[in-house]
Amino acid sequence: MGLETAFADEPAFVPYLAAGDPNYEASIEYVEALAKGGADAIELGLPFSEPIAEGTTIQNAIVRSLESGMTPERFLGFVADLDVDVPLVCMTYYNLIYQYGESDSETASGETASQEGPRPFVEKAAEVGLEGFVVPDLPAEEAGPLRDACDEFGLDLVFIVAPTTTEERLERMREQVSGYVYVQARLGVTGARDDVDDATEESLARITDWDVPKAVGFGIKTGDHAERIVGAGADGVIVGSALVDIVAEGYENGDPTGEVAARLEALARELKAGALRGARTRPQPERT
Amino acid sequence: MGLETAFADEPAFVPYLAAGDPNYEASIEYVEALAKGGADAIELGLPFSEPIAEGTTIQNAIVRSLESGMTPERFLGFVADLDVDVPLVCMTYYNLIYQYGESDSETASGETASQEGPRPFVEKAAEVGLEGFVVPDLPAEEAGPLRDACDEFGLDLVFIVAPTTTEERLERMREQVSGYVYVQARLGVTGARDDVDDATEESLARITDWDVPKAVGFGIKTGDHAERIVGAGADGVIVGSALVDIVAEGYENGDPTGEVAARLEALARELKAGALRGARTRPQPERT
Amino acid sequence: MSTEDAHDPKFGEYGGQFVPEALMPAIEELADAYERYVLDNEDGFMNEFRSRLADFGGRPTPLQYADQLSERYDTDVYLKREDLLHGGAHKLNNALGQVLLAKYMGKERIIAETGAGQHGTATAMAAAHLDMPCEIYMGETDIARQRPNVFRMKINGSEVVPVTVGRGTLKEAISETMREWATTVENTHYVIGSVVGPHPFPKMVRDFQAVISEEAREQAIEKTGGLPTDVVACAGGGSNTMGTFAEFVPDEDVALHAVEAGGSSLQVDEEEGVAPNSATLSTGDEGVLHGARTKLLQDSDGQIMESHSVSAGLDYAGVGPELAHLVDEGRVTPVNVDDDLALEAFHRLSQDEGIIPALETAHAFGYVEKYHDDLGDTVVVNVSGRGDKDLETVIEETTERDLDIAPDMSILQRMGGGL
Amino acid sequence: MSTEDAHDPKFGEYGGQFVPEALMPAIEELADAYERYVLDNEDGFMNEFRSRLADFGGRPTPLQYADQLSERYDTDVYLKREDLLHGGAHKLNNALGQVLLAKYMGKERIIAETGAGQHGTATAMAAAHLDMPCEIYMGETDIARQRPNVFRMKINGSEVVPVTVGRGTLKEAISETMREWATTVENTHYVIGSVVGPHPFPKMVRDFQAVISEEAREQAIEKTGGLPTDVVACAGGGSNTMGTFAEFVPDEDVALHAVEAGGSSLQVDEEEGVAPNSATLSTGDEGVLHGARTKLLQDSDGQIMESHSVSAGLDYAGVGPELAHLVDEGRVTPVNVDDDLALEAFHRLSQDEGIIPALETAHAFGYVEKYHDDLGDTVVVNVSGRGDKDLETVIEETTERDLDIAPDMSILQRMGGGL
Ligand SMILES: Cc1ncc(COP(=O)(O)O)c(C=O)c1O
Ligand SMILES: Cc1ncc(COP(=O)(O)O)c(C=O)c1O
Repeated sequence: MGLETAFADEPAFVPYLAAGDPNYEASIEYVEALAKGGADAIELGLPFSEPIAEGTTIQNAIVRSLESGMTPERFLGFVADLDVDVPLVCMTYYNLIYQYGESDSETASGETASQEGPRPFVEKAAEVGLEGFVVPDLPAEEAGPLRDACDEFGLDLVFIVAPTTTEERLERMREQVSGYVYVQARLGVTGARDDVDDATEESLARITDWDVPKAVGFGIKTGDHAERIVGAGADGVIVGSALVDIVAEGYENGDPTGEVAARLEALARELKAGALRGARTRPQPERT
Repeated sequence: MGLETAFADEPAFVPYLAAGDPNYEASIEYVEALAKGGADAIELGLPFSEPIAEGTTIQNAIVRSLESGMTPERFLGFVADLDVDVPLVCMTYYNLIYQYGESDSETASGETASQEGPRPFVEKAAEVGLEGFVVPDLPAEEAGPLRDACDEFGLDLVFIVAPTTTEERLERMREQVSGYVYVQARLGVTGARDDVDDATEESLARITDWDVPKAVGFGIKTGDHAERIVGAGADGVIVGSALVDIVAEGYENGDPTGEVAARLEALARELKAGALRGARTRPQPERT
Repeated sequence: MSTEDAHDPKFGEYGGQFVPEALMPAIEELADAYERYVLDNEDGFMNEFRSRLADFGGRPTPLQYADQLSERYDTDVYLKREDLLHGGAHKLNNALGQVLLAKYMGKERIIAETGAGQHGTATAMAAAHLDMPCEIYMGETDIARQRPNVFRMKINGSEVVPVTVGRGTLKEAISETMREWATTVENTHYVIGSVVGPHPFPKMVRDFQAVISEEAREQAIEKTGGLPTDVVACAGGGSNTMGTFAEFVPDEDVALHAVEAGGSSLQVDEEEGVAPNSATLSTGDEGVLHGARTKLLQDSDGQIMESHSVSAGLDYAGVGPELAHLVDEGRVTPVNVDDDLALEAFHRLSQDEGIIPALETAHAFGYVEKYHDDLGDTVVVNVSGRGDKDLETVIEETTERDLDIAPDMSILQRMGGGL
Repeated sequence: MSTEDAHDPKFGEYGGQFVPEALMPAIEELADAYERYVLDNEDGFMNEFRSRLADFGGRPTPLQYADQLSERYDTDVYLKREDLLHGGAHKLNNALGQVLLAKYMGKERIIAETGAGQHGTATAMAAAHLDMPCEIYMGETDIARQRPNVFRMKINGSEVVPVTVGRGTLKEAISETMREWATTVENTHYVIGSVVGPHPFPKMVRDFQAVISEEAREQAIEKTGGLPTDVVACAGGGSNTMGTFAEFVPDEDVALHAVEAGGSSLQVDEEEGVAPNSATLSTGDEGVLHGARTKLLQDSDGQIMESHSVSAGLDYAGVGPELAHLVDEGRVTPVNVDDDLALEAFHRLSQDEGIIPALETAHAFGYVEKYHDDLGDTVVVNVSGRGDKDLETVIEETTERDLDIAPDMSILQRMGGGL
């Protein structure tokens, strides 16, 4: 299938949730609700104990997920259990991918790490039907082994372009990116914001001639944001914290899973609608 | 009269009390009780805020006396008020004697100190009938001005010989001492003890040929102590803390002044009796 | 400084730059500044740095012959007195270097993480000295156990930002500072506190700290006529370790001992994700954390464990990549010392030598106590810091343990209250 | 060292030996030892002393140019960094000298008094270093307000003996230590903590501390090409003052400023016998205390007053006799700084220069702040100690006063507890 297909016909809405937040069953329902709400692809967070690129909202989601017992192994089962027919992307940190091949050996034993690297995890990811990876702490310079494994198993590797990314680094990413490029709308970490940053348009302008879809994320919260961003030329919007907020609130209030799922679906619809509105305010993006 | 007369006929008993402990009136009664009990001379403490030669017992007496309002001026009145016919010695620290001449000028004013030194206080002391001084923080080297004033007004200046005093310093003291020499029975500060120190005999031996009476103090508590010390060759015993203990106990228990005075008188009798017994165990001290 | 290629972000398989894209330009800019100012002394940077280290920091620090310990172990023990550096630990060497570098780079603001609070206080002092606004991120657990250092940072005019995630120790504080950096990267420099993090931090911090071994090596030759047989330093992140070892690395005959915190046990609790120690070099395995590939305390999934040590400054699940590399190469011997032994060593140095060491430092002396038979005849131990910050912890932990060597503290308990 | 007659126990009309007879032989023995070992370097005493001061103590301490203060006052301000000495104050110069001297004299035991606890900790460190049993007398009030230092003394293996007489501050502690000395004089040396007490203490302590001005004078010449116009030091007993001034006394053009604690007011309460300050040089008059004739805070009867200062180390009703003499001679100018100004200066130095000074030291900077217009163009200020010991006091006193310059401490209050 390939991640690019998600952006083929119209601006894509790409939601993020941490898998297993706040528990396995509810999380399955929530992800499926996003699909029903119009998601074109879904980023599923595999929680890592040191999520250095996340703001408080997603950090807390990760803590809930870890506490409910999420592990890389269960994550793969989670993906397999999902009943959605949009492409799924694994968003996680490199150490988990890297350690997966090690998972049977005693750690804390002083043994030399195996040289397998990311390959075993990518292989399993392909088996359960994941389409790609976003790894925020893996810059292009260090991505070789993961890129190779993804190629081997037919998965995409998404890179993040930041407002501060230099031209030189853009080139390095362009060579390696596939699926879509994740345009970071502002500096900082993930988290819902009340406005849209000007940096977005500038960033989009810098990569306008890239031949992968451009999805913008970081801080998008409402349909209006989505509209503005697509209007500015994005091929899609990535929304995480605003959705995670709904999960967190439901969890704190002890709301029934079905109700929370319905709220997620509703926000998904709003965001997707916003993206579609945005598409009308500008010439349809062209594939080169 | 002269302090030496107190030692003339038989071993002398010389008690110490802090004047004004725990208050003016009671203290008058206590001192008079000591005279009745057989004191041959009395050391009256004029309390100084930094009594560096005193142990806890006398420190506390000094605090009580200061808190009850004792001052150098009142001390002179106290001496005048006493109805006793034994010689009285003022035991105090040099700063009080030294400052007396200054007492009218503003202190804390940065004025240069007057050059009068100890003379004004000695003059007043003579007027009220004091016979001499013991000043524990005034060694022979610094005693010149006080010695001169004492000579002028006919008072004695007692020096303390310690177990550690060198031969050279003994000579210096011998030149200046008058009234009696205070033989410190042990190292340290004042305070009642349960034994008699061997240092006493050694100290006495070193000054056996001095032509002033030798009174031993520091730690003497019972008639038996007094007996041993006089037996060892002393011309008299000085007893402070053991008596002050009685004052302190009476004060703490709120005992009637008369009762406390009776106890002081009783201990004085015991000590005097001990001294007399001691005299029988050795050849009568000879005046040279 | 060192013969390796300054451009290479790796030490063997360790090191690298595993950071969010938003930070990449900043660390590239930093790598560039490191090469220009630190390695090539552009604009006389290193001259100013060394001169401020001397006048403000109090360098050189002495290499002191330890009379009592030498007698006790029947070997010549020399103490490298980093505890005398301004602020009370080796940390200022690095903090001053980085804050000054930030100034040369035109940055307007400093952020830093801190564990024991020593790096935080050093950074706060350097920032005050060089007139830079400064914010320090510190885990809540560490705030509670290193209060005097929190006061000091505030008094030096820094903000102290409590980090409440996780167990609230150094690991969380670093993560949080990286997040903050990602938000403010354009005008802000992140003064990392040890030889950890993405390139160029491990090299740069080592170079700032290498003044320790530069001096110690010269002083040892001057005092003993030759090189020491052994050099001992405690290792948390590894900055005092690398600083103490750096100039001795080429001296193959000098044995280098990195002493980690053995905590209460070397056994890990996989279920809880807790290692009751911080013995990363001895027991950890390879992984990626805080921007670098290095040895880590992690569970079989790759989740980072909560480490533990009685000394907050060693309490870290990672370690400098260069140190991991030197251990794999066999050049550095990793050893560890548990909480009890460290506390005993704390009291021994205090009573026998009149130097109250930091609890971190005490680990190095615990090692010498236990293994002095294996050491040669001239041992240099780095006194990485002083123990004023640890008094409260020491009293608590000593009372719990009832160590023979500990003084009777009842005068203070009688008088009630905390420190 | 100095040109005066070392045998003369007097400085003009001040000084002398006003002690109980039992102590006279000890101070004569000490005077003899002072002449032989300190003045005549018998058995290489001074060489060993200087070498231990360097290696154990961390000498020389830097003379640092203060960037921010120099700009603020538009004059060159140099800081003599005694805060970097081992233990955190100039006190070690003297403590190490005396404990070493006691060893040369064959004494087996050390006693000392302490006010701020700085002299006590310095003595405890020196005693541990030189393997001498040690007991420290400290007033109960001071124990309560300088707790970290009490811990440090205990941890260094010294006994701390609480003095409960009077207000329980330095004055009482000195009296009590003198009493203890009188009891154990044969095998015990009393390490007095400042240039006070009977001869030879004022001269000997000054000579041990004179290393400060020896270095500072040389460093000033090296850094500025000449002598400073002004030298400023705080004065409690006067040991850092005399140490900082000693070598400059013959340089008649160098103005010497001794900054005393003005406390809350210069007015005394005769009724209560309390001076709410410790401004002995400015407001005291001549008398005899603790073995010497000197300037004192006393009432019209000659009773010694309770002094007061926010800084325990300046809180003393007497002052060194040599300083009193130099003031009468016009060579030293006595000035004073009140609690508020000292606290402000504490925060200013911390925030502007990255140096947290002792509260004692802060008085010297309070003076420079207030009177910088009267100072010349090169001012040397002695940073007599660091402020770690004062954090608790500073927080309390700052909160009470609501000073503009103080940082917001709420993060710590929120977290509760003491230091
Ligand atoms: C005194 C001291 N020593 C050692 C360390 C450990 O750090 P590193 O291993 O980076 O030197 C610390 C950290 O806070 C410290 O304060
Ligand atoms: C840091 C510091 N400075 C100054 C003083 C005052 O003492 P002196 O006047 O003897 O130097 C003290 C006394 O404790 C002190 O600790």
